[in-house]
Amino acid sequence: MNYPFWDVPYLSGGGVIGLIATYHLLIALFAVGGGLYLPLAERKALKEGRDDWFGVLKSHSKFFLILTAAFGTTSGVGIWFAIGLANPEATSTLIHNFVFGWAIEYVFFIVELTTAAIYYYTWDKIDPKLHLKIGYVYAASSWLTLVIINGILTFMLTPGSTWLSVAGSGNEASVFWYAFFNPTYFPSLVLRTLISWNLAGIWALVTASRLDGFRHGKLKHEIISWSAKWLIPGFVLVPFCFLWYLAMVPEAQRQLLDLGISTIGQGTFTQITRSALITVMTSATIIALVYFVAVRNSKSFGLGWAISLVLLAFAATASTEQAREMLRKPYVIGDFMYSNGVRKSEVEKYNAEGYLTHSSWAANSVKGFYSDSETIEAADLKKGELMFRGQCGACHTEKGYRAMNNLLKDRDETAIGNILQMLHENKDDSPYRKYMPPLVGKDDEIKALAAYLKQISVNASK
Amino acid sequence: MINEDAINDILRSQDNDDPEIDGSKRSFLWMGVGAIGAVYVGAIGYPVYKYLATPAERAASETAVNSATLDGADKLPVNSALMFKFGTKPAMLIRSADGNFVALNAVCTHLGCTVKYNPETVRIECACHGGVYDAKTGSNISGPPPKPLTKFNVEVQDGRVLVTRA
Amino acid sequence: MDASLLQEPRSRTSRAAAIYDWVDDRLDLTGLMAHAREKTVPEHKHAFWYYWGGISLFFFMVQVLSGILLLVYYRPGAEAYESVRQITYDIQFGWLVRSAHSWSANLMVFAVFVHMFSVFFMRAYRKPREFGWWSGLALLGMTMVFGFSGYLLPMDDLAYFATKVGLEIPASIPLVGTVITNLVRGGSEITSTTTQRFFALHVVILPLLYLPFLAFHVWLVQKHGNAMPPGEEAKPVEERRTIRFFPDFFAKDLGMWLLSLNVLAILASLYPWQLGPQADELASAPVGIHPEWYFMSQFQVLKVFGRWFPGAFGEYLGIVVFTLGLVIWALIPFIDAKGRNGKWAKAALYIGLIAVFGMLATTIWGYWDL
Amino acid sequence: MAQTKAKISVIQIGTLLVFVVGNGSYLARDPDLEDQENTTLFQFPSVDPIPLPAPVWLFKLLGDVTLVLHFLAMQLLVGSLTLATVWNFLGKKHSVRRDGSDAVIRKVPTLMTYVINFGVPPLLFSQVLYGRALYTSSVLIGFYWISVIVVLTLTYFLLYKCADRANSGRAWWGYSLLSWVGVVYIAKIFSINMTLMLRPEAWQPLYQASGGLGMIFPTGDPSTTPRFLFMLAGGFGLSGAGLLFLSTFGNEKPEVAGFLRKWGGIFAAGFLALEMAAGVWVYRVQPAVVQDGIMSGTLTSSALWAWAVFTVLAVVASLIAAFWGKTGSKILAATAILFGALGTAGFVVVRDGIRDLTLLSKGFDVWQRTVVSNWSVVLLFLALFVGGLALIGFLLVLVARSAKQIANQTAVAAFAGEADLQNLMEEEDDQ
Repeated sequence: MNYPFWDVPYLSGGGVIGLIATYHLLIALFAVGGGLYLPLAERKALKEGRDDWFGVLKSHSKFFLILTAAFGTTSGVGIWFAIGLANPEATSTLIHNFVFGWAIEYVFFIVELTTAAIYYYTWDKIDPKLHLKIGYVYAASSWLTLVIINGILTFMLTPGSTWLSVAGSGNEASVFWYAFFNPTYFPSLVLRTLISWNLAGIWALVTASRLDGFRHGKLKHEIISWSAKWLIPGFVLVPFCFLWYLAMVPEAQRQLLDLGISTIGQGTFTQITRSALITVMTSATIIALVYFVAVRNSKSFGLGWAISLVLLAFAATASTEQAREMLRKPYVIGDFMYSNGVRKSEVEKYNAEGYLTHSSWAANSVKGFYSDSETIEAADLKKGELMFRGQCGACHTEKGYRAMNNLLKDRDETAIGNILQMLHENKDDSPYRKYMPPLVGKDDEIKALAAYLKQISVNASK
Repeated sequence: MINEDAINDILRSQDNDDPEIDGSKRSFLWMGVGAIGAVYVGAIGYPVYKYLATPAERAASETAVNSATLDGADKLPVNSALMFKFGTKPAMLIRSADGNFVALNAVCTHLGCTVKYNPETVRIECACHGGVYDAKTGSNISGPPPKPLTKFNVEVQDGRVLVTRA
Repeated sequence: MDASLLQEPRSRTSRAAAIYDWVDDRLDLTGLMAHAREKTVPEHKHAFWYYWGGISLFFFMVQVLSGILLLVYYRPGAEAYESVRQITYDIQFGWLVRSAHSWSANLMVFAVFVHMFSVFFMRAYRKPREFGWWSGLALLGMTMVFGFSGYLLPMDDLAYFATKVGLEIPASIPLVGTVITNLVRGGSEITSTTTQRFFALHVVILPLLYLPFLAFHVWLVQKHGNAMPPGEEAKPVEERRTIRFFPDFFAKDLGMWLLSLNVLAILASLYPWQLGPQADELASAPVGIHPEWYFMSQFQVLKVFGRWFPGAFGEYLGIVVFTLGLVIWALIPFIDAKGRNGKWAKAALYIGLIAVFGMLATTIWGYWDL
Repeated sequence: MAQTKAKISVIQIGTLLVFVVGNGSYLARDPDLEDQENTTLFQFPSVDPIPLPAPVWLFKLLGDVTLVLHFLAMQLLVGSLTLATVWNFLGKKHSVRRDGSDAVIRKVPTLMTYVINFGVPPLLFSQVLYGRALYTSSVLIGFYWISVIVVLTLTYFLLYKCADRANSGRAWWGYSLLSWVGVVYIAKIFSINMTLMLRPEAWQPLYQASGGLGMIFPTGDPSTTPRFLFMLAGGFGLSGAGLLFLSTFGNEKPEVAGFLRKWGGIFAAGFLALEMAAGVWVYRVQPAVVQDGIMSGTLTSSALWAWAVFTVLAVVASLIAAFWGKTGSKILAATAILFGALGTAGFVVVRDGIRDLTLLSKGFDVWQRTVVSNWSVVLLFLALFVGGLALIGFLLVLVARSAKQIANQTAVAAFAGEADLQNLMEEEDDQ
């Protein structure tokens, strides 16, 4: 608890990240795929001399510019804000490692945004060939932003043995490229590129659906068919790339997938299985709808269907990202930092010397509790609350997302104490070990946490 | 800009029987349709299969192993427990204060956590949701467990303990 | 093998063609296909509402299939709760099957209501579609009884108490209410006998009644085709737009089914249906116990009438008001018949609006009032 | 805790009084009091164990350079949005005002793009150097901090909406007013966060009071308001210079250009002068340690002078550019904006000094960091940075050249006009 904890009721800080990230991804990957879609479509139109295509493309590029600039850029910054709020410790680690990675991404980003603006504002105003070239520069720079950010994202799941071997020694910077091109880097890059093409096709259908198919049937059908082709590479290759990706994930993490199937019961254990089910089903539905409803029925393909496709893509993206996040459990940075910001290397120190005493924040607060509060019990509750915020709050809320009041319903203090003890000992056969960090701290801190959790569960059963 | 012929053109091109769709394209499309269908069959069929097959799988795994031999377990101190694997599942051998041996399945009947013996209370407890069982009979005393722990037969031999399915 | 088939520029293999011919000779698939291709469906801005009947049908099919799966492990009577507990916690993916069944039930009721109101406002009850309207109403009634009887089967505390308060609705029918309710309940209290009865009702009696009505309803739709809303009908024929039933509308209809399946999968897997503690008739009822949302409107009406007019009279009045409403609703094809003047059409419109907003308002009020 | 609150509000009232009276001393300046607060109330969070991958000075240099660009874009945005909104509102029967506002608003979405773009690196480098302070203060006002994103998105979208309406000749001041509110809100939140990060003594009570979500604003900082006003005044001033630039370099009709020129000059001169006053206020509310540090440091003191001199020069240049001669002079307009920009550069350096000195007085020395440089990555970044800018420049030149050629031709056969598509889309809406 090096930093104060951002306590978002019902949703949790992680939930805020998840929402922003999914929404961002849907647009950002569109920016990457759509970046290639536009110049390739323009090239086709130029080659075939299709005036009517230009009208549609121009309208699409406007939609594209506004969507990627006003909603994509800001939500990207939003993820960054949100991770800084919800998990400052991990964000700090990432930034110290990758600050120049981000700086490089930023260069591509500037080129990307500038060319996007030029591309839209110079339709009809410059030589079409030059215009097309600008489009290609845009496509390249937007893909390069993905090339960079992918390194940082995949690092969190698989930092790789080289980086882990120097982690904590102060020489992390010397292995920058190992951390960057980590084991899951390439499968993830290919996967994301394929998905970006899919999204380019889906978003293009939104523009196409606005055309009146009864009057401009040929144009509409052509545009829809051409856009639908953007889904083919992803459709064919994603399953294989996904297996490749999984092969690169450490065995311990892969077991989490199995956990969802072998352990029965609702709620806690089966999240990855459920996410996978949704991803597979929504993806298949997208393909089926694009072919049977959009391509085969282009004439009457309307905005409602197009939006349904985008929503399905949203569901697929959200559940994939959720699965990826779950796969990282119990870490936020694989094998280095637990999801609550406790470094793996610090566990023993905290257990021996206390968790709260090592947070400059809490150390002062706790002293204050015991001098200000009327009873020791009241002070314990406050101390327990700090423990809860620091160690549980990253994934649990009191009521709401993974709510303690639901999980602890009808438990007495002994039962709660037993669970906490099991989390604290974190033995090899503990069923929680695979996805929950060890509970760290001295006995009095853990007792205070139990008292606080007991209070929550009592409040819950009222 | 767009005339009647063009629309007819489209209508025709949307038709399945249009010769314009050549053989390889058509077979690609059919492959696609087949793949989507396979995905649906898998996403729905797998859970349904698992659902229906549960009792069979249980029976198979339960009958697969009928005994376990624990070398040296006859020296187990009183009021303590030894965890062991009975087939693939955890089980526990408890020696009570009066020196008697009891062997029980160690999987909580509530949600499947591994239970543990608490020598202070002389009870078996599940840390996950606070279930409590009697250490001698395995019967569920308090908390959420709906059923008692399965009890095994115990045979103490010289230098080892033999646990068999009751 | 037919030589002429080989010359066709189709990629269909000759063996498949031979099988097709064999079936075709006996079932006249080609004729059926030709009929399907000739049939058209109107295309206009209200065409979205055409899909809701199909969506209801889809959820019904999910109900049948997931219901059969649950039957494999469910044991009515004294062991009801234990068997549902096993399904939810013990059997692999049992939670998913049960969750799909429960969610799909709710979605089906929702879809049926949307279908009914969209049919109403498109005036699709007018000649010649009166029987479609009445059979639809019968199906709606049975759907709700399906929901009511199914809700009790797990016998957890919510099911128990919700059924208990839900049975107050039939019990308040004048004169015969108590007798009927006791008969349905199998006694004056809900016991394992009640689950046994509800089970028989839910899986045998209702399906037997439901299926003929459903077949009749679907046959009528095929016979009369999709009704056009009056605004569309007023247009000259050459301005009306249509798409072919097969394959165009058919593909979109299937697309809607797929979408419905996805919505169901997302809900069922992300929000698994919960199982409460076992019903205990001695325990005090949970605070704010109420029947399922689709009975909330009736429940609330009875409740407020009981409040305004104490004693049995209030309940009688509530029942009378409700029955009257239902009768008017069923007689709407006579009130707003084809060929009558606009005044009657307007009256029907108001009736529809009162029904929609009345139900919404009393439902919201009901939840507010818990 | 109640005591602290009381003290904070005393400080607040005190500072206001002090400013009015104008003798520049304020309560919290007592060094003993500060020391006491540091040791008893708060320590900074511990530093991240991973060392810096490049020297501190490099981060500072990159951060400040991009911050100057960010401030320029941001100030241009704030000012031109305000002016354009007012003119558009008043422009119902006044076509010159209306055209002038249209000319300005069309540029604003692009400006916003660069406000965000140039805002990212300074914040990134600040997190590297000042994360201990910055993460903490951000979490403490977490709700407002994340709300910036929502407001920014809507603001940005509304700006596009305005430009769109301007292109089709419709009024848009309602939309731009909303986005103006958004812009000012964001500016305010940034002011609050950037000053809160310098006040560890205020963190503890704030956290206790807010309960974790961060929905309570800190009070009692004497520098938040002057800093906010300073940026706002500077924004109007610099935008004035921007309008001067637009009036001579843009392709507007003569009467529109004249209108932009006149008002641009007045705004530049007036508000840059106000900025100087606000700057003095900002300086005066600094504690003595910080004031002394700025004056004794070579870099900070010369930057302070540079800011003052260039701002005065910008005021003079703007006035001349606005009123001297019948048509505007390109050189004068460019000079005005250049001086304005140099002034901005000056105050960015002073601002950096204020931050370091304040933190130092509370026990956080930004220069004391372990550095293990990885020059290969740094050099790659620098090479790409230069290459990227060069590429953009090259493209802009090509585009300008081609645009001129095309404009000379009468028709462009290969492209369908916007009108065609509008037809396509509207036909559908009709049915």
